Amino acid sequence: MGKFGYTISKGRQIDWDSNDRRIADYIREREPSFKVCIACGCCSATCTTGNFTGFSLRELNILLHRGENDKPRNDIRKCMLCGKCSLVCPRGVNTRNVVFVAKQAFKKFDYHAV
Amino acid sequence: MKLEGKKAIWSEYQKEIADDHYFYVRSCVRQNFFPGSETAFLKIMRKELKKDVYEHPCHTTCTGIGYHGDIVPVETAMTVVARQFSLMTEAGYENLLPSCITSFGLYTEILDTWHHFPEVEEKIRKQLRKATGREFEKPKNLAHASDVIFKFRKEIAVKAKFKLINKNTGEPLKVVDHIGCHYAKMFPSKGIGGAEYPYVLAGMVEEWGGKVIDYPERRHCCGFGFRQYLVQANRGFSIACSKEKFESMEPFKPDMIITNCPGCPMFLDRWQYVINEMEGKRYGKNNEGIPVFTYEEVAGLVLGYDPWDLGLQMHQTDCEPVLDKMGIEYNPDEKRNLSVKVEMAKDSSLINVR
Amino acid sequence: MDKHVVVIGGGVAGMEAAGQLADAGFSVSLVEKDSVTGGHLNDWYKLFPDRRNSSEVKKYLDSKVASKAIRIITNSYIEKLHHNKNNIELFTQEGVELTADAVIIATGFDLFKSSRKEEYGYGIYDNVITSADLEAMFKKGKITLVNGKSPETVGIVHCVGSRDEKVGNFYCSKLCCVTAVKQAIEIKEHLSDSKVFCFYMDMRMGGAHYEELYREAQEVWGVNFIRGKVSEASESINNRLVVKVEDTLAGRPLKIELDMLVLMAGMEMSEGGGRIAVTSGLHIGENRFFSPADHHYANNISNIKGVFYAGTCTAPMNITETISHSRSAVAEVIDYFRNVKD
Amino acid sequence: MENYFELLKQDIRFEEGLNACMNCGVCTAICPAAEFYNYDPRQIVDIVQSGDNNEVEKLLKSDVIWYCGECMSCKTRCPRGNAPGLIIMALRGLSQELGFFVESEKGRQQLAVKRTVGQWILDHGYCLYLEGVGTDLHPEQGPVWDWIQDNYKAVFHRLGANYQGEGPGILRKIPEEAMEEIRKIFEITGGNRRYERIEFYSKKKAEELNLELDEGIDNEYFKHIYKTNNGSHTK
Repeated sequence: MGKFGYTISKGRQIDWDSNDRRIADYIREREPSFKVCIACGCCSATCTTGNFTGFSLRELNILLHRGENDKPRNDIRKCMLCGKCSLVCPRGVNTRNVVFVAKQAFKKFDYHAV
Repeated sequence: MKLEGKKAIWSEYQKEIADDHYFYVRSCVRQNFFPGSETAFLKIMRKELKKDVYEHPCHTTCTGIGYHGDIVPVETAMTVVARQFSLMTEAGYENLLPSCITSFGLYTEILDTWHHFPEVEEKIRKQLRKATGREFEKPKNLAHASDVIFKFRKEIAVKAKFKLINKNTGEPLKVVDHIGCHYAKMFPSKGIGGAEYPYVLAGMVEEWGGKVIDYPERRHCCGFGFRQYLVQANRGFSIACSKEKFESMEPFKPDMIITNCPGCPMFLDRWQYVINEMEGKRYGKNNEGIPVFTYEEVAGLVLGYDPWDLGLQMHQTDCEPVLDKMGIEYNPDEKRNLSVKVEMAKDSSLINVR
Repeated sequence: MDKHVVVIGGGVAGMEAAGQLADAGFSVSLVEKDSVTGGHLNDWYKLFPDRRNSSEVKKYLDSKVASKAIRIITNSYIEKLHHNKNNIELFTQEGVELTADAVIIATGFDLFKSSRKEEYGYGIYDNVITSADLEAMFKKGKITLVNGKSPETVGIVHCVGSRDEKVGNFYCSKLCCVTAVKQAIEIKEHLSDSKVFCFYMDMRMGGAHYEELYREAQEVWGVNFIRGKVSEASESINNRLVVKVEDTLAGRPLKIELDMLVLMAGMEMSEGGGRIAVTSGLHIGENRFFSPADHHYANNISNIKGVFYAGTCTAPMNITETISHSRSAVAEVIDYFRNVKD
Repeated sequence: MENYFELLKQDIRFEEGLNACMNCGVCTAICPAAEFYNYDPRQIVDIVQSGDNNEVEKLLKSDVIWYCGECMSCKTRCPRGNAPGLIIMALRGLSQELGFFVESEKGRQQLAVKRTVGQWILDHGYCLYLEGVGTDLHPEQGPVWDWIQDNYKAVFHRLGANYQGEGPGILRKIPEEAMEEIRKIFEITGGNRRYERIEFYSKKKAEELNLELDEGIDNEYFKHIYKTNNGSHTK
């Protein structure tokens, strides 16, 4: 804090140009249905884990596409892979497999949960 | 960048600015941090331009900082402002000339609210009557002090002793303008040039020989944010905003910053010092900082006023690099030398004459 | 059946109406302000959602107005009209008087003037263009920046001049979303390595096959969709555009630098339509388009006897809807003649 | 529980600031506070327009309503003519009226604003007061400010000020009759009530936190609210 008693705040904008989107690219390649999400939220609404923990697959999808990987890499552990989300997706996204592949991607690119 | 596009917008936002007989209301921040600017303003208006500018000794703060710090309720602020109107009416004036952007914004907001909700105006009239016995007329014309300098920018250029030109290279100085949020963001039609490309300072800079440079964070707030600066725990936000602006303008290599609002120049000036203290980062050529000026200071320099009469010694970031570029002579020994006796208080420009 | 009908406006609506009137046996004067007919169709390259060439529709319309019963008057516009006993008198800008037994107004729309959304910098920042400018580039077969290079990143801004109280347009122009998606795909077709971003508030893909096109843009072309209205654009030292938007689905502000920004200009009542409305006392709605007698069952009928509306002079419409609306206008004219005594 | 929506509607700024929001995010996109604080003005407007009393009460007691800097950049851009900044002002007013402000770290700071700016307005007629702004509380004012304060008479005199003098001029002493009028205005229009509410609830909170709070700014509670930042407000 030094003599001033505060530090300069860091921005919390999503900075597209400096973000790392390798995780999303990896998933898009291996589970192409990941691309057609329209963020309707059906998956999150039906998600058992989400009802208890605030885990949101909709949010995870958005954040990964933006290259905001920190929250997803922590949250993804909460998914129980029950697959209920896949049943309700109006765009036919294989959401369960998205989670699978995302876990692989985090491992591959050495993103560890904190 | 196509200047014609901006010119088209500028031509759409022309506001009416009274020609003479102004009722001047001072700025709390200006008086404390840039007293030389208000002194220079009156000197320019009264001596150079021969205008009638009247200051009532009984006028007070508009409470703007308290209002936007949320400790002063809106009706209180309105009634205090109504009292200023009453002083103006009592003195026989109808053109209100605030020296402060927060005040200008507050006056504009209040007049707009009264326009849309006449019952509120009636209530405030009653309250003012009850508290003070006063009545008032609303101003016929409301112009910020910078609007008036803008209006007379050409007359000032005619009298100019210096230009915003680097005398060594002959190139115009590169000037960043910072407008102050409450000038036009709330009511774009009340600002010269509107909210997106304000022309009020750009017009002065152009007229006096400089070149205005646009940069991505031009519209960003300086970060004052009222309570955000006023309380130490929040200042990390305040400084982050200014830093964002410096980082954004730096690649354009500006020679100076010109400001519209009383508070912004203080913050843009001081935060450069703090960023250097905290992070060892200095902006500007040769790490000498980017000098920050009020528009009155710039007008004063153009007119050949002594930099130390304008109060440039009150800046934390040194202004000398700009003085050197403009070819303004100054006595470095005099900057912080308090034994120099200049009887400014007897200056006739500081006295109300009607 | 020696009735004469004046059709004002030679765009899609006017051409279709003229053709149908001629088919029905009437003589027609088609008044067009430009030197050629076709209206906005001349400015578009490929049409949504099937991306067929606009010239194919133009060809159909040209064949419709080739009838001998149609007199095409170009470089003229109608300044004023009024009902006079049994017919309608119209005056061109040059004071020429036309007489008609009925009139179809098909004055269409103007594209919103994007420079009015000052914060997007159209006309100021070099590489901010409109959807119409981009179509012109498609026609030429090359998408270029001011410096002659191809853009690597392109942003598309939805709702420019639509759903926006600030510019006085509360309504949705309805077709900009699908135009954005179509253009995003075409950019990818031209520049396969480019990255394209659509900034939208809602994806209003209401027409036949529109939603499918949206899905194709995501699935096949990898277009990025970010839900948020662009707040401002500015120019960086490298002549790139710094765009600020909220990614509302992430609930955080987002900042991105782009080479090019394309503004999806909305539709407004045309200048010519607005003028006739004022001079002739035709009713307009809050959206400033002509306001027909009833939006459900009489949306070709004006408040002046014998004067009818066709196409986008009453509301934003796509080509399919415009042609249908023109045909129903012709049906109203026929009905009108049937009920009017000579 | 009170109907907060009805109370908010009594604030003219709420009437001016809230039309139907369509959640486009144009405000958040350029909001300086949203850039640095965990803050989203769009969501505030959405909560308020939902009329959900519980959610509004949460807001009134939270840090979230205290992040806005009232720059009003949001007003320029909103396609529905809303002004989230004005809605925030109405929320802050109500939070202080009901005493909810002391439930959040940022809200508690209102006492600090009241005892500085608020006091200067009533004592001197200015929002800022030269002698009150020192580098102890404002270290960022830097060495130049120390020099100015050490020599303020000479510095201000040279620059044409009329420091504490009679008649017009910079930092003149505002005549007592004028100050009387200002105080009377505060009394009649709710200014004093606002001040008293801030004091009353802050004193209660200070007791609860077991921090000493007497008059002025030289006390534990003032220092606590002035300096505390638990770090949860930013990324």
